[in-house]
Amino acid sequence: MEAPVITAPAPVAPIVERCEALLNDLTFETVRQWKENHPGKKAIGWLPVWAPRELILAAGMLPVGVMGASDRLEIVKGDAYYQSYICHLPRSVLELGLNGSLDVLDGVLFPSTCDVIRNLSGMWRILFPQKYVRYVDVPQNPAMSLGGRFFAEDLRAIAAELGEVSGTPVTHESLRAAFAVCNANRRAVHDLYALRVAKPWCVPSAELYLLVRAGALLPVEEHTALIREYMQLAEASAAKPMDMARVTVRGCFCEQPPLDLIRTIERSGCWIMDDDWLIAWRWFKEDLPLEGDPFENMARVFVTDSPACPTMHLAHGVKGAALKAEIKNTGSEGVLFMAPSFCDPALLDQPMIQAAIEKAGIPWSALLYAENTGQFQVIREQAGTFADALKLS
Amino acid sequence: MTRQITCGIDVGSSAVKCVLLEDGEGARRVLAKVTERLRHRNVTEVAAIVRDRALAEAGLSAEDLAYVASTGEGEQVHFRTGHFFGMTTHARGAVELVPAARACLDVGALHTRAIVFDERGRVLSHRMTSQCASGSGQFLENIGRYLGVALEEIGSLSCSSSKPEKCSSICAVLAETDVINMVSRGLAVEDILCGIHQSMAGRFMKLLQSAGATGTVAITGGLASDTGLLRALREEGAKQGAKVELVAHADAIHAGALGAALWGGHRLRKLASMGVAAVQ
Amino acid sequence: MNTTVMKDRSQERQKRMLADYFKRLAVSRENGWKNVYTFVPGNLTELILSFDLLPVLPEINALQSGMRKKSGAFIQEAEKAGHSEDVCAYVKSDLGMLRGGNIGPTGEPLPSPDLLLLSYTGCFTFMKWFEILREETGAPTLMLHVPFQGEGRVTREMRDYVIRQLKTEVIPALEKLSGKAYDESRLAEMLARSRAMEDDLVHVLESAKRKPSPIDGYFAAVYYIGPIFSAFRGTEDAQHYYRELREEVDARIAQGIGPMTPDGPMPPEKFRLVVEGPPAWTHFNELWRMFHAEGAVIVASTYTKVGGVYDDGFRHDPSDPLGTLADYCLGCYTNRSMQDRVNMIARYVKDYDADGFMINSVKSCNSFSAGQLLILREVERLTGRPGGFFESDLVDPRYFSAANIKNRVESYLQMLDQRRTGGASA
Amino acid sequence: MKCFVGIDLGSTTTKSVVLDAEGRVIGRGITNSRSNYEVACDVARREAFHSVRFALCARALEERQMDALVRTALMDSLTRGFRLAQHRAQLAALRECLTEDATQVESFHAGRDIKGPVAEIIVEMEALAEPLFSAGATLKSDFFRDIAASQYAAGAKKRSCPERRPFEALLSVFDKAILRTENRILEPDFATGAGRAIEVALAEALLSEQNAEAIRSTLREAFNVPLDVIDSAGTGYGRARLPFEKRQIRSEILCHGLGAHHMFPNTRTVLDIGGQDTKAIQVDEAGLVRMFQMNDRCAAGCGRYLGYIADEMNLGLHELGPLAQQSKAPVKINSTCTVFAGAEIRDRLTLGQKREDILAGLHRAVMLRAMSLLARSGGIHDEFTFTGGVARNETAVSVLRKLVAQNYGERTLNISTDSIYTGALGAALFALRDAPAEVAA
Ligand SMILES: Nc1ncnc2c1ncn2[C@@H]1O[C@H](COP(=O)(O)OP(=O)(O)O)[C@@H](O)[C@H]1O
Ligand SMILES: Nc1ncnc2c1ncn2[C@@H]1O[C@H](COP(=O)(O)OP(=O)(O)O)[C@@H](O)[C@H]1O
Ligand code: SF4
Ligand code: SF4
Ligand code: SF4
Repeated sequence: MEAPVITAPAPVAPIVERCEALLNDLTFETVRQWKENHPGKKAIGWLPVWAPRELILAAGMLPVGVMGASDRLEIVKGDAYYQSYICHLPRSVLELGLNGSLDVLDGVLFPSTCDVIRNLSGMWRILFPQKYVRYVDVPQNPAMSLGGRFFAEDLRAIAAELGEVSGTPVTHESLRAAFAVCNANRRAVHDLYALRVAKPWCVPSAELYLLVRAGALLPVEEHTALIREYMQLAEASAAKPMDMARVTVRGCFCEQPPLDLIRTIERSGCWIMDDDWLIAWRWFKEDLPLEGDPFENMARVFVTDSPACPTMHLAHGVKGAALKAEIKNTGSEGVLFMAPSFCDPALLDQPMIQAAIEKAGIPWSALLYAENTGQFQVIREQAGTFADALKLS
Repeated sequence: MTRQITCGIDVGSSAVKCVLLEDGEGARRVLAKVTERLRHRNVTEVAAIVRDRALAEAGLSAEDLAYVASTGEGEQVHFRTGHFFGMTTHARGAVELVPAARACLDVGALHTRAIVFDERGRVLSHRMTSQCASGSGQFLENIGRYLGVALEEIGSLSCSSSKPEKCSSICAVLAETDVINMVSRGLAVEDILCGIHQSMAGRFMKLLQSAGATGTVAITGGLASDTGLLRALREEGAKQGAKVELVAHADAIHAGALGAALWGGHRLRKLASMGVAAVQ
Repeated sequence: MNTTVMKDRSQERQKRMLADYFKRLAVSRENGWKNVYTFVPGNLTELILSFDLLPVLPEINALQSGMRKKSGAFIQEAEKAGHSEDVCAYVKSDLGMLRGGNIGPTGEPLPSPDLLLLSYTGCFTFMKWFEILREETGAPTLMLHVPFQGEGRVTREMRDYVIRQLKTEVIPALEKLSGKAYDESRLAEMLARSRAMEDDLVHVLESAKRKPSPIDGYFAAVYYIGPIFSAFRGTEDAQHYYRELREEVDARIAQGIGPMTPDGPMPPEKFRLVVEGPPAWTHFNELWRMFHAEGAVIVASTYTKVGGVYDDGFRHDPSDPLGTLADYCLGCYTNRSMQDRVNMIARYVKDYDADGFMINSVKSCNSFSAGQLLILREVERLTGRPGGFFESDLVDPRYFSAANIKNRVESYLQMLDQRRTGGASA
Repeated sequence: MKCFVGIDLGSTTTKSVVLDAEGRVIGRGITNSRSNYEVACDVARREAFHSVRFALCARALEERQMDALVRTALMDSLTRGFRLAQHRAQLAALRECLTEDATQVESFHAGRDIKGPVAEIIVEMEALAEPLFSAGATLKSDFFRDIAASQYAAGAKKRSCPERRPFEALLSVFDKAILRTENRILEPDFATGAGRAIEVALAEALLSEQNAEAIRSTLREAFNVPLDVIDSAGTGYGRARLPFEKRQIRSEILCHGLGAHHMFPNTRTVLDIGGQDTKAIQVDEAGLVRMFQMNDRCAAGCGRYLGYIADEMNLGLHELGPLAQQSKAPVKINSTCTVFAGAEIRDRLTLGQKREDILAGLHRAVMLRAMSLLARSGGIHDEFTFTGGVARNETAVSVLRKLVAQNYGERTLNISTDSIYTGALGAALFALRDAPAEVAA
């Protein structure tokens, strides 16, 4: 059945509008202005899925999330470097680089997410030789004495390099201060998701998405404050509870779904109770400790408290169990797998996770998208059928 | 309650289908079923045409309809009462036509879906072909046009083939050129068609199996009447050792419209029980 | 195709080695022999063999399935099990084979894995692949994380990290599985043999610098790398193989003859090319024919370096067994930075005096393919020689469009021809 | 007269160019490609030779120092008359096939009336023939197939009724018949066609008796100049199936490069958008290819895409561009998958978007893909030449012009009305250049 169109509750509208403008800021004007207001300061970009933005912050620079260009950018030069069977994200990122939008960045961190982003880091070096480029290999061996130690050493090296780029060396103190800022930000995002689960009608998915996504361009503290402000208004909103299917979305941790896709899913009758888009803003559940060696701490928390993301090699059964736990925690009735076309990490993981939840009797459905998908009938059809099935059963 | 008449309209990408259903107390009865192919015509117009034809066939008028349920690309049916999603209606229609079926394969003009459902026609799981449009009805239709073969003949021609020629292209556009190439190499029309059916069948069986279909599977959608595809599907199923029995009901093309009419009736009763009248 | 193909001694030996190997695998359960599944890039064959464990390389099985035209059905099987059309077909071919009873390429059964040694070198899909096998078979995975040369070099920390993993996790696990203690002298002995065969292999591959080239450095060379990249590095058999191969190639050089193809001797060398990217195994001979029929010989390729880059001087070093294994893992082709890959191809074009280079971009492999179009541009810029580009897949036959590829290869060769002769006749 | 022929057997159209011994283009012919390659090739070549003869006529008249206006009018009515004769011959063949197929289809659909309406439609089509070729009329398409199809469909729509005369069944008669008509070699003998055309043209030109006689003999003479084909070369998608030796077969890349160089000697970059291939080619100052890139396996965004769109909107290919030009607010379209094009358009139309805006968006999407391919091949250098069928589409051209300026700055963009013949021209040049000495002598 068709669900009624969800309209934004009025009081939050200005915040939502601002966030949407940030989403559509494809020239990184926001960052340019920040730099103008902070003479001499620099900005460092980072790609999905997760990068240590704390280090960038500690070096006195602005961390900028480069999450692709949604469906708004015409891709010409980016496509010139990619075959049709490669996902869309690197095309738009390259387009942004080649059309000069990313000139405002003084460097980019490429985390170890998949072969595509890994290779993109090398391409970046060739195409933009004057810029700082760093590949951030994350530990796949989770033993603290092995992967953890390697990672702590690497974080130290990255911090030193960032210090050189900014001219402000990273100290234990500045890093701890950055931890505190990011801890507060993560808590705000976790709280926002908790509100969404409690009252999905007060926090439409598209708004939640926009709000978190704003963190890609805003200074961290400002972002935290924005989320808090939104939550106050949203909680007080008069939106009426509505009976829709409750689903958990998985698979969009890297290339981002277009906003209209998120809207389409909600309109076809699904409340998205949990998702893994923009997962970096909720990467740790616990706070980064403010005592002790911060590098060691960050490495330790990384190997013990990272989410069960398809980019990580985890022990047998962990991913399925983690998803089942999330489903339970958020009161979801089913899982909607939503992966970008040609995304190996997401798509290769999917059948294993599906088998796990199927065994637990949890229904699921799956669809594919690209960040520039402009056609939603098929998706509406699939999501709608899924919602119908959940509600009728 | 007296006579309750519901209308299901299935707007596909190549044709609009309409079913009128009498669905009150007592037995259900199909009063009329009509299909009209779009062929460059305005959808909204064709939707009205099929409804009017169906009404005429049943000797009724628009006021007699208690609920008009659209499905498929139903936004374009301005006179609808409500809309249901395509797989929801195909599942319901399939179980109505073939009561033993617990799955159906809906082969339409652009997409093919494998749907698994329960005894009441509620969807349990489904799979769809990917965004690439190869191996769909539209493709077969284009090829038919190239070969000068009418849709209705495709099936029997294909069945007469003894040495099918494999067609491997994934893209429908390139496949078309492949086919032209085959003709120029002097291959027989029936062998080409059969080869296409076989490659479609391979994809579709895969779809069915990955959706978890077993037992009786109803074929719905326009291509259900394509005996060549049916044969290829059965052969492919046997080859793969799939535990499915394929059934194509004569009214299979109307499964979506029928399902919509049925869900419409269901909804109407629910609304009535809540004391609300369906508003148009 | 009907031409009788003369089989060289080395070729016979390789065939026998493979047959023996698969036979051993087939009867390993009865005999209580344990196996270790692992990947070609960064494989620890000597280490595994030093514990008398049998290495199994799913990539090799997948490529064999491709060559024997079985991969198509396997892939379908995996897709039926819910795997996407979009992902690496090696994984799907392997999974399909496993689901069909794990009957190997020779028709003999393969043992299911006792240990999945995840040498995570240069490809993320490796992680998923063994997670999937772990799901299917219940065998444990053991992660050997080899950091990527993102900055274009190997740091002390990277090397130490790999050695530490070898010491504290890999060796203990192999000891436990085999019931044998780690024997460094035995390992060193094998590494010394590896070193010798590496010398021979480099000699053979570099023979293509001659004009005309006595070998095809891609289509034929993928056979030459078979033993050393898979389960045989460090064995006596393989050492003999490479010695024989070297002698045969030397003999060919002495006689001044060019490469042998499945269709018989190659026509006179007309074009010299470098190729980047893996071959399309399902249509291997067909693809080769598109080149050799036009007199195009491949003088060097990057694919023949996936299991170890030896022509830039690296050799296994028996005096530092674990250190050398770490260096080996870190130095594999797919673990190298984009700039390194560009430089390597450009160097080949120059050193082997190639007329140009072609990229076979395979849909399966993001590790190879993502960025190849930049490689194309950069190598052209560095060498001034034109590059060509075509697309296929390793083992998914649906992605091999013969007409399409032929059109591109032919156009490319005609262009080279025109550039060479064009000035005169235009 | 010595001639050299180039044939480009493309996936949508087959083109032919005839050169004289000096390398001047003296004739061009085009037809739609079809399942019988030999016929397609044959028709294109004949068309090219017809155009040679018309060119010879024009030249002969010019030599007679005839008044330019009169001469143009005469040539115009001569060609129209000839085309009409050709059209009628094809209609006659189609009539035969339609009649047979109608009988067959009717027996298949028991109790339906098929033959009746089909017969009526043929009569209607025959009546429409003359006005199609009247002075000043423009054709919806160059190809008989397209013209006949759209006339037939209109006739069938009028006459169909679901029970008695199903629209589908009526159309299927045509689908069968046109296929057979097309694959038949139909050459009404040229002399008769031309002879009749000459008479009509002379009558229309209102010349004096004696003047007319002189012109008649001039024209007849021109028509009868013997044309000796010295050598031929072929290219295009179907080149491997052309009845030529291997040395006469050239890759499309080389032909487009050479052809473009011949038309515009300063060309350095060539873009060719054909039916299912897009190619970006870099050439040097001698027309030799330095580098090229072709689209990948996916046929999205190639010429056929526009063909499907035209079909879907029931427009001729010629009409797409002009309609798109009227757009004020193009919509943004991301997917250029040919197969889904139709569905997408219907969807957008029902969303209330305007036809011209959708079309403008589609054209932009197609050209964006081409821009990527150009970037892949090494960018756009001066001068830049656009060839292939899509270069006939003015919206495609103007979008390209804008995109080039945006991305590369000022570049000379060469487009010729004959750009669809570039590949065939290149092939003909190869034939001229490489003809073995003993044949050319
Ligand atoms: N008798 C027939 N034989 C073969 N194919 C047919 C026949 N009738 C219809 N079709 C095919 O069915 C398709 C339409 O199926 P349908 O289920 O109505 O699709 P949609 O709902 O997408 O419009 C057409 O593309 C046509 O090719
Ligand atoms: N008169 C025209 N106006 C606009 N577009 C045209 C015209 N003629 C051909 N085209 C376009 O050109 C395409 C065919 O181009 P062509 O170069 O002949 O391709 P091919 O060589 O592959 O057959 C058609 O698909 C159509 O989109
Ligand atoms: S979308 Fe998937 S494949 Fe693409 S860059 Fe992201 S993780 Fe890699
Ligand atoms: S054009 Fe062909 S290959 Fe490309 S997306 Fe469409 S159907 Fe697929
Ligand atoms: S992605 Fe490439 S390297 Fe990785 S497993 Fe597949 S083919 Fe091998």
